[in-house]
Amino acid sequence: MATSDIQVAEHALQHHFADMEQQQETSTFGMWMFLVTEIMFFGGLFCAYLVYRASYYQAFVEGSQKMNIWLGATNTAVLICSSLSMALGVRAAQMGKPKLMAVLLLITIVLGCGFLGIKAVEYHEHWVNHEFPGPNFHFETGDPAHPATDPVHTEIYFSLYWAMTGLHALHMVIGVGLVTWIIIAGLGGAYSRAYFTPVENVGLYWHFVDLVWIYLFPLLYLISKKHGG
Amino acid sequence: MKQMQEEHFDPMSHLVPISLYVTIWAALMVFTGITVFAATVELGVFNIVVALLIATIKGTLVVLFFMHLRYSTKLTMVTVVAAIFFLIILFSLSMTDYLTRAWSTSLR
Amino acid sequence: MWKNLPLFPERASALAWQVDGLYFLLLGVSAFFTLLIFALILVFALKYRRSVHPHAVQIEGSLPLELAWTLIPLGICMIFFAWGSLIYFQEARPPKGAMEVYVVGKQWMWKFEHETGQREINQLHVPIGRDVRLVMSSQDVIHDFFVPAFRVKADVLPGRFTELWFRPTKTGTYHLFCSQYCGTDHSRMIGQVIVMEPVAFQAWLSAEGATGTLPENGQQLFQQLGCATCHRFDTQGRGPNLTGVFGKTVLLDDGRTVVADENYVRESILNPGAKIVSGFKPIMPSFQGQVSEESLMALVAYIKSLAQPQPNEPGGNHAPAPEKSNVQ
Amino acid sequence: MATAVQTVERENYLNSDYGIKSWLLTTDHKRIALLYLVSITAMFWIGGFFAMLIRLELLTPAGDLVSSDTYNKLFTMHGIIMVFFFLIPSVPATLGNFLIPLMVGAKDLAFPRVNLLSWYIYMVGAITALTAMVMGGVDTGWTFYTPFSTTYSNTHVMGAAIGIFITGFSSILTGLNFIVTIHRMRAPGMTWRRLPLFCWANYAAALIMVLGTPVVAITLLLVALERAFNIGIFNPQLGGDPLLFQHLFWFYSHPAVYIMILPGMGVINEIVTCFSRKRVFGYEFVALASIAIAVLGFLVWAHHMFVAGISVYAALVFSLLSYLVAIPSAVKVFNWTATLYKGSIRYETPMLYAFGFIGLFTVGGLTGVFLASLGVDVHVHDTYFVVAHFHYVMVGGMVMAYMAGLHFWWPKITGRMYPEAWAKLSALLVFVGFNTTFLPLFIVGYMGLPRRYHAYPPEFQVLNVLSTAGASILAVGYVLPMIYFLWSLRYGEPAPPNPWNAVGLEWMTPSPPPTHNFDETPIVTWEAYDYEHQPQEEVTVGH
Repeated sequence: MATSDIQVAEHALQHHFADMEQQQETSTFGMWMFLVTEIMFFGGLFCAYLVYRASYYQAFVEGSQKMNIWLGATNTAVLICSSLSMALGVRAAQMGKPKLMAVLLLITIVLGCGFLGIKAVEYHEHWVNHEFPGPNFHFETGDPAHPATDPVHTEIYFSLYWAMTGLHALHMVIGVGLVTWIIIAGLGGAYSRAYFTPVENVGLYWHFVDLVWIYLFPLLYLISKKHGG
Repeated sequence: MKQMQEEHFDPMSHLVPISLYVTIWAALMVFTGITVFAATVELGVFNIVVALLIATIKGTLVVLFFMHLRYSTKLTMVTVVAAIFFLIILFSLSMTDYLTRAWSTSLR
Repeated sequence: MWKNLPLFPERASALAWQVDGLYFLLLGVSAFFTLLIFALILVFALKYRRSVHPHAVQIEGSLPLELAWTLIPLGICMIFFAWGSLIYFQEARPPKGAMEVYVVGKQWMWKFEHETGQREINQLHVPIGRDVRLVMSSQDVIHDFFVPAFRVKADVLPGRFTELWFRPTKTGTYHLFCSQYCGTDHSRMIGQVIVMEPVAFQAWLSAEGATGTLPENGQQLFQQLGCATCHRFDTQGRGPNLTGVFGKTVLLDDGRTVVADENYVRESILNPGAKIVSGFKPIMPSFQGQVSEESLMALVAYIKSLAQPQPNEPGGNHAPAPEKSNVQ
Repeated sequence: MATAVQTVERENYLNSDYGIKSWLLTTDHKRIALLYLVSITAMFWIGGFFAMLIRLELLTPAGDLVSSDTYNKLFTMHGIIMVFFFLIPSVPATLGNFLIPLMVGAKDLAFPRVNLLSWYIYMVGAITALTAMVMGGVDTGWTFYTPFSTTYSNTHVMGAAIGIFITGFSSILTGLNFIVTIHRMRAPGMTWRRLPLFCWANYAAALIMVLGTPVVAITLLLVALERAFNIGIFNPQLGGDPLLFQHLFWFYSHPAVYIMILPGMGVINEIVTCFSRKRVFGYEFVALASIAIAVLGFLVWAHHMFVAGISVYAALVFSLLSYLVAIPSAVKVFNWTATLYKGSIRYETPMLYAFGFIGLFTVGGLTGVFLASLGVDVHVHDTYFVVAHFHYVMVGGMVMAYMAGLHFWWPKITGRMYPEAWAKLSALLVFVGFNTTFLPLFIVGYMGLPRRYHAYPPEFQVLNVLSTAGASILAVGYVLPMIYFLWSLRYGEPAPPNPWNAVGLEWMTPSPPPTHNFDETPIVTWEAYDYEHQPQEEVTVGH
């Protein structure tokens, strides 16, 4: 280990930890605990989705058939790619290569913004179609042969759709901010082979946000594609 | 054995080879393709089963490899399992109400 | 003295004794354990006080004791559980043939309508000894129908019917409370349940008078709202024939089945597309916002009357015999 | 040692640094604990003031002191402040924050800056909620039941909901910090089996904070969104189900009562063992009972909904599970009582409070069994019986334990002794006042008076007057400690490091402890509550 590494590490060791190992394991464990709270946070929304889908099946089917499955799939792919570049970025930090890390994390940011952009396109589409819950909500299946059977509960589908994807998008925005911070700190020499915990934790966060989308995508877009038509 | 010791002392121990990351990434992309394709085929109740099964496989891959759970301490693993456990409690006990409400209507 | 300071609620329903019985058991067991703990604390605190017992004797614990005070309370609790559940199941299952009263809760009053058409506000007259089933819904927020003397209580929800039943066993006037907080005048959303001798109750009914029974009013609405153009009493209608449907299991379009109870009828009026009967098209318009809670109840009562074994009694001439209608 | 304390002012966490900045930017868990202590004490008095107004209003049946709208706001704000801003942070954020690092032999919590952040979040949440109250108040009840809260109430529901939402994150961060600290920061030799039960109890409470709070946070966020955008996830007029709100709300808010009571139970373990000079009876069972309560507590929430229109079968399941959570609580009570057996008991103030706790918690817990019982719950649900029950657990249990803990660790926290005679008097007043206030309410409740009633039928008046009389005694019982604690800061006798001759790492530090807690990391070689090997006498400080 290079001496500069050790200096960075000593600088980063907080007074109440015995050594770097304890500090690193502690913060990673803390990050996991935080992700547990995030799981429960999204869990409340997933629970609402589950309950209402079980109760108003047909309305949810009609609502989800308005989703643009191709944009959704593209976004899934974009997020998976961003997770790869994030994982590689953390790896670069582990190896003590801040410049490589910065490049990889920059790719992550670009992909993350790409995701948000595509999401914005979808949001815009729903917005102009009056598929935003509230007083202006109006729902048509788009197929005159099959008029909307239960628009009241389709509105609930859209309420949950906006709440779940909106909360997810908010997490993405926060994630982009965090990764930016990591890049700046990393280029400033904050991390080394001996100390890269913040990089690792932001990575965990990013992958978690990816994970949420991995479930949102099938639940909101896919599972009713071929039903009830 | 040597690796075990290193894992304890060196933070670089879970330096996962790039090839593994790329493999996981490829698997995730393939599964995404499969799940989108499966959604366009009429499978009845199996549409949802397939979609959630694939999502769970993808999620597991992300957690195990991208998030390094496979190389983490037992404590971290227990933490993840506990979160899933309480999530299932939230879902299942809520559903005991919604799924059995229809049983208890009194008939005239 | 006790008249001015009552310490126990009156008991005026068939179920009240059961609830009180369990309550007394709970009270007895609780009193026993409370006194036991208090006595033990007191005795130990005095007997082993520092001045007379300067050196503590260290005791690690005792597995048999731990098991005892885990398993014994568990066993006692299971008795409570079984008894409490039995009572709850009786409360949840109104007996057949109960007299029905429709209840609407709104901020901040109770509105009642008897099957025979009499309407009341904040007062409910019922005969002694007869099972009474309330079908309740709320026009705004959640309310709760609570008669302490009957030991019954049920939330009254907007958007859905809930039910509650009791059999009064003692004449008198009893408190009716709203016990789910519902806004400004929550504490004034109170009323009386008046239990009368059957003869007196009949006299009250006829003195009160009514413009048509509830099913009759419902039938009128059924015509006015145009329901009858599609829901005809033959197999030619664009909507299902509703004769004899109430209480039966209905096969839906998507293969599921549903029991046609009060809530199903309600949902079918307000949100017809949600559960389409097999073989019919989702063409019925929603009546959301067009029918009041009271009208809904009249319609439900009418549709219910179409399934009664004695035809011509409420509905008049064109309710045919129910048996024939099941052909389709 | 004892003389050294009096003569040389040793450097400690209080005098190591001065100035407002040294407090507002501190990362020392002990200073943050004091910040919390000041904040939650303020909230306690605001909530208590509302409580007094409620009791005064209920003196007469007519509802003539305040208008019904005002009354509705009073009990709502009393509930919100006491539950979210006093009871939930009380023991964990003050005593837990102060003591857990000391008890496990650490220099600080795992994340000191997160700890400070959690206090700031708490303050932002509290100020948001208080602003909503000053602007005109909230009248939904602390439970925010929909559709009243989403559609019908025209008070400041948004402000209050957002205040609670924000404070939720402070609770989450505190819980997270405790869990990580107890897992990762224990001193060498401090195994799980040697861990003080106070830490076990706070660990269990922290589990609930981390797992439950996010759910109520998202639920209240949805309520706020419903009000803002007129959407209907919980509004039946727009197709939603109000019962889903209740499910999600109680998924957190039932376990939340265990967040409140578990740390209180932890305090009682420390005090009962110390003043009977005994190790706790059945250490493993008490420790595991804490975890069992935390886990089982998540399985019982719908017992708040037995008359709400849920499925009969779901009610059955939840009733059965509710009985199960009563068992570990009973185990704890029996174990504390057994700990007294053949002890060597001293009646110091903390011990008096602890006796009070055990007794009142027993009553509160047993009346909880009434509520788990379906048939009886239908009658007493939403009546004063429920009010009496949860005040027995929350005030009779939790606040008693909090007072016990404050007295017990006051010498450690401040380095001063409190006046023992006054403290004993206040303990007595609290016990008597509390029972006079809430015992009559059980009777009122079984007679059928619903809760949240501004006016009530006249036959309930006598018992209500009795209750209000009790409340005034209770108020005196709470004002007294406030006065003598403040007095003791200046005039109290300097406290020795270990005034109670207790075991536990926190007593091995000077009073008050130095900023870094331990000069060198302690190595633990003894069991928890090892009073057998603790020298017996030479402890007559303070009286």
